[in-house]
Amino acid sequence: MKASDTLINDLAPQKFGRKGVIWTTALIIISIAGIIAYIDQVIKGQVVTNMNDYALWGIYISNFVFFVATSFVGAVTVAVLRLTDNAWRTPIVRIAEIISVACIIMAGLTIMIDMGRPDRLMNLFIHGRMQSPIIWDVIIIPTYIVICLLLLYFPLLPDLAILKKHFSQTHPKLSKWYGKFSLNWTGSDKQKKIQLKSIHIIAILIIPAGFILQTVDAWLFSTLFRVGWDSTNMGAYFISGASVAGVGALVTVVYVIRKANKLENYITEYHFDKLGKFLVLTCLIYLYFNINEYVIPEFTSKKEEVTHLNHLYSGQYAPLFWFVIIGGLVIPIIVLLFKKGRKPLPMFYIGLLVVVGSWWKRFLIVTPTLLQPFLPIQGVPESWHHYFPSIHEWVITFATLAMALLIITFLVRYLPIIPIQRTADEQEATKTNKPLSS
Amino acid sequence: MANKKTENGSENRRNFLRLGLMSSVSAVAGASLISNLATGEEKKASGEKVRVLTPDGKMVEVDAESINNYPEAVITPEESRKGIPDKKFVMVIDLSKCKNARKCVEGCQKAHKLDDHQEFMKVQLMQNNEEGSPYWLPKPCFHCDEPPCVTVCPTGATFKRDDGIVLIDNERCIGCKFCITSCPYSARTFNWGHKEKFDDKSQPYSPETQVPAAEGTVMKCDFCPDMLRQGKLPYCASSCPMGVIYFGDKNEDIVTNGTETVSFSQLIKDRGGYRHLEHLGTKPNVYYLPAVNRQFPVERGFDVDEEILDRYKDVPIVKEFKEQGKL
Amino acid sequence: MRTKIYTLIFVALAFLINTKSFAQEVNLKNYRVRFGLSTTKQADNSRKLEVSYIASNKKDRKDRVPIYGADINFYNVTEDKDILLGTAKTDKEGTAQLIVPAKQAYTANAEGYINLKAVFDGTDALDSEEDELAIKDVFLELNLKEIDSVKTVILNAYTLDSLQTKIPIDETEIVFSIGGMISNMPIKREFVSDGAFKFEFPEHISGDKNGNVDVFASIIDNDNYGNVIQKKNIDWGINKQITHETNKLWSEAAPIWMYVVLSILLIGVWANYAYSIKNLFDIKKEGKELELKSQNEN
Amino acid sequence: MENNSTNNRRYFLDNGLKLGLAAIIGGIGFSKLASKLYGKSETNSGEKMELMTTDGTIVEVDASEVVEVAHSQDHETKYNLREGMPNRKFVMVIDLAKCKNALKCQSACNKHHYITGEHAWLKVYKMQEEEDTAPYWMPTTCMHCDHPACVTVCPVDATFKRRDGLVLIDNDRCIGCRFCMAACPYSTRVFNWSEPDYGEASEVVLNMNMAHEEHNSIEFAGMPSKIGTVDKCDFCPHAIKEDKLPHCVTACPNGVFYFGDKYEDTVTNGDETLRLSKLLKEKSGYRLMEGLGTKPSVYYLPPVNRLVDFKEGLSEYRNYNSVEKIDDL
Amino acid sequence: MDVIKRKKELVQEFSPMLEKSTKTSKVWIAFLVGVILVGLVAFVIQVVKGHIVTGMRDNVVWGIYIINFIFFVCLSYSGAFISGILHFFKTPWKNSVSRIVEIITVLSLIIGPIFILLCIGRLDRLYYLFLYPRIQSPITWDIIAIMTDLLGCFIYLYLTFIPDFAMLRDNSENAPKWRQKLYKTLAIKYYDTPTQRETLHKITRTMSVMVIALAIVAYSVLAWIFSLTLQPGWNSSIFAPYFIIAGLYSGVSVIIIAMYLIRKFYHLDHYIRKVHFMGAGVILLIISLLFGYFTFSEYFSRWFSHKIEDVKLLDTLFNRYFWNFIFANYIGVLVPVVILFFKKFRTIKSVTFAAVIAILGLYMNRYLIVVPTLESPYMPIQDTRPEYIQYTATWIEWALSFAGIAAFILFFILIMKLVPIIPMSGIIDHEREQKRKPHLSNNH
Repeated sequence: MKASDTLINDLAPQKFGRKGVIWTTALIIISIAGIIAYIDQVIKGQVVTNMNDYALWGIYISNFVFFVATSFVGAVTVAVLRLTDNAWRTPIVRIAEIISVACIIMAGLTIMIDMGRPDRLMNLFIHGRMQSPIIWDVIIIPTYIVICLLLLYFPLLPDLAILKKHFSQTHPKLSKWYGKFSLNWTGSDKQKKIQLKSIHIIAILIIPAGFILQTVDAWLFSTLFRVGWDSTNMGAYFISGASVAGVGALVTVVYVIRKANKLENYITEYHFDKLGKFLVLTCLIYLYFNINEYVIPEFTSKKEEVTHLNHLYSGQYAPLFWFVIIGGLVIPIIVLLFKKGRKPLPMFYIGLLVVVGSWWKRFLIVTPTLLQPFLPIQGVPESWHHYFPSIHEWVITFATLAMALLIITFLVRYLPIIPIQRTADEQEATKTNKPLSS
Repeated sequence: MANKKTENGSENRRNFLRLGLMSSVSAVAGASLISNLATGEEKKASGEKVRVLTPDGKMVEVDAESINNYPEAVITPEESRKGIPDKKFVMVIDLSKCKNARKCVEGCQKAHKLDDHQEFMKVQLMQNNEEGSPYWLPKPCFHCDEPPCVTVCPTGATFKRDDGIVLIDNERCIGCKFCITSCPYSARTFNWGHKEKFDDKSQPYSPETQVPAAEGTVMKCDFCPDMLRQGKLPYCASSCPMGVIYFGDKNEDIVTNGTETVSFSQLIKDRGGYRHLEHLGTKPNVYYLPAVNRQFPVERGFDVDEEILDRYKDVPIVKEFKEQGKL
Repeated sequence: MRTKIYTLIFVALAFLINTKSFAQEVNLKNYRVRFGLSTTKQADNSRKLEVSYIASNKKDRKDRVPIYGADINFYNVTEDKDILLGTAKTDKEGTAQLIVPAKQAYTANAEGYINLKAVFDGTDALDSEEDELAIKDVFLELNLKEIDSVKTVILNAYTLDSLQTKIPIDETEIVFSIGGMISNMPIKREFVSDGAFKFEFPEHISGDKNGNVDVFASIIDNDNYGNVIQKKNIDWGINKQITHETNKLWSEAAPIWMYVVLSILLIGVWANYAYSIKNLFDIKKEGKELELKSQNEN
Repeated sequence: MENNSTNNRRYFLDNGLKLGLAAIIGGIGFSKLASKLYGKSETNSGEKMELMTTDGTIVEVDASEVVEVAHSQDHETKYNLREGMPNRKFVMVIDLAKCKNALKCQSACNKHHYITGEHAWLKVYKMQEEEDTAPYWMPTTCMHCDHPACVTVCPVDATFKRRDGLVLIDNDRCIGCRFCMAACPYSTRVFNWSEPDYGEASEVVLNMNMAHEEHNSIEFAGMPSKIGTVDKCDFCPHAIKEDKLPHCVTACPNGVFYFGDKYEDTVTNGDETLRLSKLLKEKSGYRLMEGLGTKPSVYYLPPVNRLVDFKEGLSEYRNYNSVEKIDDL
Repeated sequence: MDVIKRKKELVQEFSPMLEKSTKTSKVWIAFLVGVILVGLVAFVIQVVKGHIVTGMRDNVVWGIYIINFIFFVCLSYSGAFISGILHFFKTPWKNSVSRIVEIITVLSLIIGPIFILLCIGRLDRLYYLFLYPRIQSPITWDIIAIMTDLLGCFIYLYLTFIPDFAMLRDNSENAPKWRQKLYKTLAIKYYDTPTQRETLHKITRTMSVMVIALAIVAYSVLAWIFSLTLQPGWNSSIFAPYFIIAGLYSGVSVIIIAMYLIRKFYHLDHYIRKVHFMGAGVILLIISLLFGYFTFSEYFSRWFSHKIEDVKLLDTLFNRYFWNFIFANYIGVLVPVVILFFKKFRTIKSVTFAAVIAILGLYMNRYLIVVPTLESPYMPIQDTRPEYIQYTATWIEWALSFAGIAAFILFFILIMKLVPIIPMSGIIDHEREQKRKPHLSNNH
């Protein structure tokens, strides 16, 4: 019993320290700034952005694609690790689920920022056309949000019950909320059975849902004629890219939470090692898709493709492109292939690098293609030949990122970030040397 | 007037002379021909016969090669890989003049000793869209500046020369057919089976003539470099009765169809020249002039063999014509 | 060596032809024979005499048979005698050509006409043929000058009378053209009067790689002058940089990066193979030692 | 342009539409009235104008009143706006041999559609496929494709294809996702990044609003333009309906644009009326980017034996010309 | 010692399989040799008469030879891939399948390239590939990749065979002389000492990684032969991963079929157990889903963007090849998915059935990738000769194809006569492991 007490003490949500408060406040401030900027944008129109008739999608869409991609981590880690019954997943899965939830919610919100007429949102439902990939997106994103929430929620039930008990003395109010959310969880066999079955179903469901989400997202681009988008590869490319972004984000967040909540005993170097291997695998696959995506048009050298690729390889996007490829993929692969590179701190930096690289990668998918239309760009202001986001766009984008972090922070604050019940069970199991059934 | 004119249409002769005079190189080539004849050296046989009248009044059929001699015999394989120095050959095909007379196809087939069905030059009936007007498209090899066929060849059997011509060395071709699949213009053909004429070794093989062909190798239009070396037009251009095919050197900026010689750039500019499937980025060296104000209605082109006509049965306009009873 | 082989081939072929070729009895009455002489004064002042000797079927216009191997004699006809200029045989197209060198002096008649004659002496089967031509010897002076930085083509055309005074020619069509590989491109056609003409050289004429162009001035098939060609070479063309691309995917040498990638891949893989095989030998070595040891023990 | 062609131009569809439109509009007289009205209202307002009433008397009325009358006789409901005019299929033929970048088409289009901002609907491109082919001027309108990629991807059916060939935008429904812009390979669509700046020209705005009330906004694409929505060339259905040619066609001094009905097989540039099929056949008409399979309704005639030298257009060519503000029109 | 005794036991257990030949197997071998002979006759005809005897013509210049080539080579790569993974990750049930996989790998890598040779017009000039190599050509890449891969697979296969050869050498006193000698040479004095075992283990492991990497490269190069051309159906950046998945699909299916047949004819129920079929079934399910996904992506984006060339291709596919298309891309994917998805349906027989369907579907899929694309080029085919418009394989091509399959099976049987199909060393290793960590046993 003693062991489980320390366990609960260690893992129960704690109040933030000073750093935590500063962090939260900063996020809130950035978010508010973003909201103000957005209101300004609604009033003045998107003229406050630097988008134009050629670069008609800017970092809003890139950011949206990034969020969608990152949210894939839920599907990847949760489902794949859960179904393959990997023992090391326990302390990591919930963080992944939280990231997924935060990102997919923010993805749903950011896409609205890009809408010219957010007031007509309802038209999507009133006049929705099944033929349009956007409607597919409209359908799949809420679905995915719900699945993500459920996948987060179901395994939480036992923990919430524990927390209700745990906080019943110190924070009765909190305890009451936990109680409400725990749905009278007692841990009876019947409840357990239902819970396990539900988790299993959701875990299976989230894989196709995640795949469809990424694919639909890819089809937003690949169903169009534009050079650089019109590629049969896009769906698989996005899926592999999403795994990289998601796992990268996961590594980063895990490191921060481990540090902040002092969970070194639960999230050990062993976990980082495994995560590192996982990340390097995803990176390798993504690199492979990248090679295919760029080498084939380069080799067949169709006229428009060549111009487009030259822009990326040696034109104005070259620094960014090579940063994304080398910094976002090659360096992580090299570092993570070594055992020393899979220690927590280097992993954190690599994770950060991967996330930043992934973000810019989305920018490179969206913008250069738009600036390379079939008919030449003529008769428009010089500034329309290029695109770089305006202050408004940056503020709003950062605010969305801050909001995503805020959601994560909020969930970390109020939820046990490492499943208490399961950890306890596992400890029990290793003691008695019995295999644990999922 | 002291000079006497022969009766035969002076117009004809005038044209003939004009051309002769316009040509600087051919005069030299002609001279060499004479000398060859006089010495009677370097004679080879081939299947082709020419009918002449001897001074003793006999009509004699002699082997063409025995009284004709191409200088390609002295072209070394290295030279044939390099090309004619400082040239860049282009062809311009005026679609408004083509009436599917198929003389280019026949001329080409005869010169390259091709079978009836093996065509380096194909005349295709094209219709870009349902409303678009149908037109006859003579289609040689495009001798692209970014030739996908050359890129994929594993042995360098097909190669691009400095003068822009893409040739095949059938002594090096291993017959993997990759070049055929990579050519977006379907310009290449394959020697599927064995034929007797492949054994005729009387003429030494050169990539510039592609004669004799070899079984299991790839062939295609070659812009007739053997003729170019003599300063003459490729066979398709010289045999076209309508003057559809202009040929020349892009560096010189001069193209000719045999009867008129014009500036290449001016012709392209005035007549809206374009290249086929430009967006593939292959950069062909064959330009087309759109079929604007065409000289013959497209129906005139159906005045060919029933069998050839049958090729175009899938083109929508042919079906339409058939319904209207025009065919 | 080569010629030897060719002679051999020729001998063999001559035999073949003899057996294969066959004489065909034709009724020559159905054929009308055309025998025509023309002359061209070439740029180096040599004169080309050409005879076209073709029999064509009276009924079938397409049936034209050139007379091959007929001996044609070319004469300069003077009042008293015919001076033989040379002899040539007709080729398979039925043309016989004779190039008379520039130094050949012709005798002209009082009006300044040179009378030229081509004669085929005739055989048992073919009648003798003869064609005569009277032309004046024209001199084309082609000058290419930049006048006030305008590239100008200047032409003077004249004949010489017996006193060697220049008499400008009149109302004669002169064609100016640019030399081309296959055929020359006309740039100007003009009826020249008073024997002189000048015009501005057109822009955008490409030359060879050094920008040199051949400019031709020619009189074509004129009743009085026959054919006359004059040419000058000048660097008025656009100096084109002819570049040949290397290290492209289609060129002989591959792009450098391709060599690099391939070598890295191959070296990496094959090194590993070598390493594995080396280790196999190590295993074998150890096993051998083991065997030796056990043998020794036994 | 020459006066004698005005009638011709305005009533180009007369023959074809006799049965259809004559019945709809209720007499040629009224159509004349409406067209005159329209012609006037854009240039001046508050002015008296002469009109012939249905009983044959000439009256002088204020322009604004006339609009009221026209409005009361709403004839736009006579055909379904989303279905299009019955038994029509509109096509345009652009003769590149005639274009010299005079840009009259563009300014007329800007003027009549009250286009402001940076990107005109109709653009004249300086084109050259590659080094060795000749440069030429290429006016582009919306291609009104028969396989419109933009319509396929619209999530809310704001842009739609009518049976008469027109691809239009309902800017009351557009949510501004710009997916259609990304989908269009011809870069023909523009976005209202900010509230359209019509300037101080209140009269213009007034007219526009009246016109908007008079006609359905779908027919009057972009009148008024709305912030955060997409606009593009609409083939001027408001004009077609009244037997008139689109503004670019009438404005072109060289007769570059031919407009007409494919079923009728006639096109006209105002001066000459030709058989569409014959024109395309003789002049070897083609469509832009045929390989994409979009099947445009706009045909181009290649720039062969040009009437005007390419260079003449260079004097008008600017890298960028802001669309004139309404005030300046 | 315990281990030595166990080794003896194992050799005794497997030796009947190696030595005895039943009547059925003799008939079977005779039949296979017969098929191969027919193939040889066909080959001679083709060499004498030229490619005119095949159904290939100027438009469809690549026929079922190339399809067989892709099929076998993909099979081989996937074998390499799978066995590399089995070794590298020390998968528990590698013992039962790893040798099957390795044999498949090497055999199909030998037979596959033969088909490309059949497709080459001038076999006599094959050495030109080395005389005048152009490394820009994907064919050159492919040749390099295949040769490298072949050698790598040979080395790798040999490495895994060594301990077994050693065991056979030590325990085959009764075997014929040539056999003893063969085993002795092949065992290269391997005595299973700890250092030897260590070295062998180390190089086997690096080779397994190398083989995985090579397989991926070789797959991509193979796919690039198609996707680096401009042909509408081929020029697609998805091809390389698509080929990998397709290869794995065929690989796993062939392994399942081989497992089934071997289990049936050699009565190896003890080693190849139901659990292996179930595992392979789940893997096949996942791969079939992925394969379905890639196929869908490939055709969907073509269909959605309806470019003219793509539409032409899809028209061909949906008209002339309608049933082939349905079979290849619907039945060939969906039937295995349905069978394998539900636990109830997963029996040994049904898993094998699913594998058979998958193989057939995949072969048809390859056919549809190669032939219809060549039948709908950019320039319309305007020809009157039907054989130039449409491709139909002639009996020569079929005879050679079946000869290839027969050769594959025959060699498989012959190899099985040489070494036991279940790696004995693996069993020993496994038992050794078990002793050390007994609790792990109940998992497998």
